[in-house]
Amino acid sequence: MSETLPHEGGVILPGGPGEAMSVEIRDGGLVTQEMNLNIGPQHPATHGVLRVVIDLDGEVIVRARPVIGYMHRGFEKLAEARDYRQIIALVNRHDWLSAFCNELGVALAVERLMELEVPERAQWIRVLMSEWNRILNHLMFIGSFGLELGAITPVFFSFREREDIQSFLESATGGRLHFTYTRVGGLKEDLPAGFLDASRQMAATMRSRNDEYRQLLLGNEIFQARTKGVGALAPDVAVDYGVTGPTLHATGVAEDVRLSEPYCVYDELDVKVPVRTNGDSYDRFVVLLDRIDASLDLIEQVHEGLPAGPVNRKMPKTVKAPEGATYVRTENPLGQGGYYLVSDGGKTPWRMRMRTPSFSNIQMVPELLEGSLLSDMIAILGSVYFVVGDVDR
Amino acid sequence: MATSVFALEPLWLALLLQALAALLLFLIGAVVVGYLEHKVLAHMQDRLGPMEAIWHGIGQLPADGLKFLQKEDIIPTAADRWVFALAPAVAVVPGVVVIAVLPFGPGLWLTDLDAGIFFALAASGVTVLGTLMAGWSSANKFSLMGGLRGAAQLISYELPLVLAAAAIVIQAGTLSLPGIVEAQHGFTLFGVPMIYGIPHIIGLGLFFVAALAELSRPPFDMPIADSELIAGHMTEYTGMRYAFFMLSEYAGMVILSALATVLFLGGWYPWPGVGLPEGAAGMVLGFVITFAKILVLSAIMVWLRATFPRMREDQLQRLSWSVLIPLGLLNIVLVATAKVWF
Amino acid sequence: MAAPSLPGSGLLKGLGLTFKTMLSPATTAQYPHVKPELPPRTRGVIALMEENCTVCMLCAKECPDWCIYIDSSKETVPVEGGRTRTRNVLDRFAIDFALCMYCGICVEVCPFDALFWSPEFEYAEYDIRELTHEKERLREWMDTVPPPPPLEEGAVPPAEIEAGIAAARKEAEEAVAKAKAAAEGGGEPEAEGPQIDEELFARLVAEGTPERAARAKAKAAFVKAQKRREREQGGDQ
Amino acid sequence: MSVPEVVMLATGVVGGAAALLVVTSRNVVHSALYLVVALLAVAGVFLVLGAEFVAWAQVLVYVGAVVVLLLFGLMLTRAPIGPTGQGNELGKAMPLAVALAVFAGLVALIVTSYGGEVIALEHVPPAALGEVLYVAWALPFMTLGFLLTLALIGAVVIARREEGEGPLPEPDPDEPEAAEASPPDSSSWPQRQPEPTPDEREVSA
Amino acid sequence: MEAYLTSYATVLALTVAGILLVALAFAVSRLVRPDREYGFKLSSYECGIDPVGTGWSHTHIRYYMFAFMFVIFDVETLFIFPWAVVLGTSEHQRFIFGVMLVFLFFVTITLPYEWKKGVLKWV
Repeated sequence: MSETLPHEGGVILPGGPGEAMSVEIRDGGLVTQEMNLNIGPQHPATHGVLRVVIDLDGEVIVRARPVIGYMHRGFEKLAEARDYRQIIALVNRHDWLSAFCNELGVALAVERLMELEVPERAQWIRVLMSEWNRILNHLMFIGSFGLELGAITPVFFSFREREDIQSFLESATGGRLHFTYTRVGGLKEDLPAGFLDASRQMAATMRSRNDEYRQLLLGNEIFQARTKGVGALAPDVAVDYGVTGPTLHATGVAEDVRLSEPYCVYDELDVKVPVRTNGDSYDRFVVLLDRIDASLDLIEQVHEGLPAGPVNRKMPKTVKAPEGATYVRTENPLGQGGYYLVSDGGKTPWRMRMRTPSFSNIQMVPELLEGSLLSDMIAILGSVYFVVGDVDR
Repeated sequence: MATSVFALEPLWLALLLQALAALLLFLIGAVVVGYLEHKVLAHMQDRLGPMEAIWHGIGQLPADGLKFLQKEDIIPTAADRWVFALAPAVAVVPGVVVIAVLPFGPGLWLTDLDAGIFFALAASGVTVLGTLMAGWSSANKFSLMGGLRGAAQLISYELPLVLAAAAIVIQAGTLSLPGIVEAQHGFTLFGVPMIYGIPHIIGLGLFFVAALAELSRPPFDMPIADSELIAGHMTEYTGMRYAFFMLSEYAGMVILSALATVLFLGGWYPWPGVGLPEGAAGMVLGFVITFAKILVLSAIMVWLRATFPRMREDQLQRLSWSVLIPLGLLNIVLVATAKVWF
Repeated sequence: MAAPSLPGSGLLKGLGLTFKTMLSPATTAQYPHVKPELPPRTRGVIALMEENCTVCMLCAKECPDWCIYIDSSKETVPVEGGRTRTRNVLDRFAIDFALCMYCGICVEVCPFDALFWSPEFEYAEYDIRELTHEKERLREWMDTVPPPPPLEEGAVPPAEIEAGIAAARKEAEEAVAKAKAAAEGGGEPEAEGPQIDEELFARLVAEGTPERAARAKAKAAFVKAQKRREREQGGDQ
Repeated sequence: MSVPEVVMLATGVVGGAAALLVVTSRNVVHSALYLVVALLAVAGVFLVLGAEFVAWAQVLVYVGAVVVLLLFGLMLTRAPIGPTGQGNELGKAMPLAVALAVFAGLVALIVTSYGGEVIALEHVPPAALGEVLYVAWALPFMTLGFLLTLALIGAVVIARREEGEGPLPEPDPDEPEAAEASPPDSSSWPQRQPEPTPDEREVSA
Repeated sequence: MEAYLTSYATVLALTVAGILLVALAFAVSRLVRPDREYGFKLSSYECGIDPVGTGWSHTHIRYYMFAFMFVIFDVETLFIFPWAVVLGTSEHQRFIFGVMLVFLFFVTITLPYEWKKGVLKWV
């Protein structure tokens, strides 16, 4: 490695603003200065307020450091002053794209502490909602990934679908984004009449629409040129960093909580985990599309198997988790969510700690960024799926 | 050489009329193409686009213009004031000047230069200076990179553009744009009247791709790549100055589409061999036909924007230097061979 | 993936899709011109059934944002032939929708069905202070509260609600019959009728409130309503 | 004075003034931009003289390409962009002398060649140019092609040497970083600040 | 010459018109627009962070080779135009075709050479 000696070995031109005026001569050639650039916190590519400080050499990224915390809202601390119902209304907000899955994680943790058996029907509906939420989430990333690569149409298409899905989810939950539908011991209320029909119809539509995304982006030669081989993540690196979800599945590791540690009724369902092997941006994107199909399969299985019955257990007015600790893992759309709940027997948790997939995914990003192009940074950041709220919590 | 309708006496009156006509064409062309982009893009994305301004959003762009007029003009402290302020003008003025040679119908051109097409290409190439000036003077890293990318794109795509045009010049034997249209009118391929675009399909493709790159239109919009460089060289611009950059982009679409129309699509004639009526009717018809062709080409540009992701700068350069430029040179040799021996 | 295809065919497929989309009608909803139809469960705005509120403060206590403001005062009610009782009078009930996070906990915890969700959403203001809706405004939203939707096939409504609905229906029928009888008899129904708020009573019973408590509460509500009627009449004079 | 003469004079004055600014401007990029003006003025002169094609060639090649090349060079070589301080006194005299000598030489050349002869302006269409260029001047033209080839190969050789073989040197963590941010509202250039360590920088950034 | 000058008078008029358009728009805008420049509004944009270093930091552009090549190819294409005009009509048609072929050969031969040398890479 050569030394950069701007003052001893370099020529300082007269009267300039410091170093910017010097010409370095290194190894007999001219050397240019690295540009230090902030991507974010307010940058169109970082959907959220993530900041990546990069050092650029021309258009090549030499160093990249994600700076997080711009969206830290102290959810874990807030949870210590909230009862479980309030926590459920709270946790669907840090990862606003996986609202239902987050609620579910908390509810499962409390239920496990209380050793509560949730009615069968509620469990099936929970799966249904989780999978729809997963599709909602993936649609968002499909759209935004296209947008980041400069294709402006996919985002409108995916939002069209998102709106349709949200509309019928709203008829059941009352919310379009923050569903707040889970309760400890079941669900808020049962599905309204016509919901299953709408769900069936949407599942069919969604299948054909998923093919449209493939047609619009996947086969596109420019898209392939932009993503194939870009930001390839090795499986061991991914596992070392704790990367989960579609980002991990694209590297060939099929770890999925729905299979390895089934919750709700996932063990009764045929869960398919789409896996690709290259771990590059392209594969991460393909995995996303394939996961939508896999989720639709699950949704159709729920349509078939949804049992009749109540969706709620009679619960005491104030839910109190007994003293103890538990850790629940769920397969959230972005990866594994972990909910570590410590209770001292009161109506609020003594401590609640969340393991969020986005945090683990984002810490791996410098590994991919360094040495790649500025344009590839966009392809990488867009395909390492994260939600900034989920990173910062 | 056909005469222009603007060949009036006295000269100052002719010049005044010409200047007014050019400005009108420039503004109306840009606004119409801008509206086209709004609407076509919207419908391709399953939405409606502007709907509120007057009827179906037809007044949206003039309204935007009025809004821009009232916007504060901010010049960042760090910027190089004069260069920053002048850059939009440098981007716009070449666009107005190029209109001088564009034929919009029989006799409907401002002037007929002997070096017509060459002039148009040279003058439109000056636009990049505006990009570079804006990029450098903003004293912003994103702008600088955008400006550099813009310049890089220009240097790689000016060549295919010029080479494609040169092939047509060989075919037509003249540099004058009305001359090319007339030559094309008499062109036959195996006895069938034909627009140049069909035998010169390679040239048409080259010209169109290079025009997209020259205009920084998707999929070659790296200089203003919003997800990477915010808005490239325009990042620091506000109000009227920003509006001028947008104007120059839309006007650039009109101009390059008009050039493609003249070079490859038979100009104001509906089809070579099919004439137009004499006099005013022919002029109006010719204008409508020319403008329709321009709009179709612009709509195709929008269509590409709606469909394709952005390429990467190195991919663009590779495409240009390893595919387009050799292809352009080959095209020249082929056309010249055909011209000399057939 | 798929079989090797011609170079550029992917580009053309994409172009085909966008072109097809252009020809099909757009999905855009022209919002201010065309209002959306929102499902009954939509959490749009919170409506207050003031008559039902007993100032128990549960909603204010449970609200994660503390955006519900309740002021109340004690009022002594002289009871004929007994000692005077004190009861709570709602002086102020306000929800600051600028703070509210629309979680719906207040609606859920309300034991007396005083709070409801309405799908109305067009209440944006230029001044953030205007977003604090006082009880009058909250009461007005009550008119927009839709009935709850029927449930999906296979759903089991909670037993207490089933029972409550049946009881309420019975009560209502009885009330109608009684009113009819009173009308036929030419008597004064108001004087003869039980001095309780029938509707509230029915609902409370439906909710599983013990009948005695429900009767008491319904009676209180009735008295309060009567008081208010008197006050209004007094105001007119 | 006829109109072409007026235009000629005007372009000459503009071009001369711009040329002067090119060498006196303290900002290199400003110099480059003044050079554009000067080159455009030269194109204007060509136009007035009837050399239509040469004029637009001037615009296409010089304004389009040379300036781009120049700006690239500026950014690449890390030469001072932005206002420089005092120039080198010795560095002023030498170029001035050279410029004056060249100017004198050119004037002498033109005067001795054409001295007093009045040449009627004539429009040379590109076709006429072509007839002469590719027939009478065919050999010089082909030699030019060869020359251009040599220029490119020379550029390649230089580029290869500058690029160096092998991969880029790894960035050194101890490498001094760029000077700290100048506050955007400060009108004067900040003085050089002590080198911040990477940690400090992160905090301050 | 007269017609030639008249036609360029148009070009000159349009240049003036273009400049006037810009000037007029700015003049009108100046009359109606607010002018409250202060503080952060005037700072350079760097994603909401105070800019690090100056915006004029120098980037390593490895692609200046392209600029070299562009200049040379630009000169080359320049010579194609007069040739293209006369090719169809010249008496020495085949001769000038051959001349250009030699010229093109010389210039184009560098392209594969550079490709082989690997200097045509963007980064």
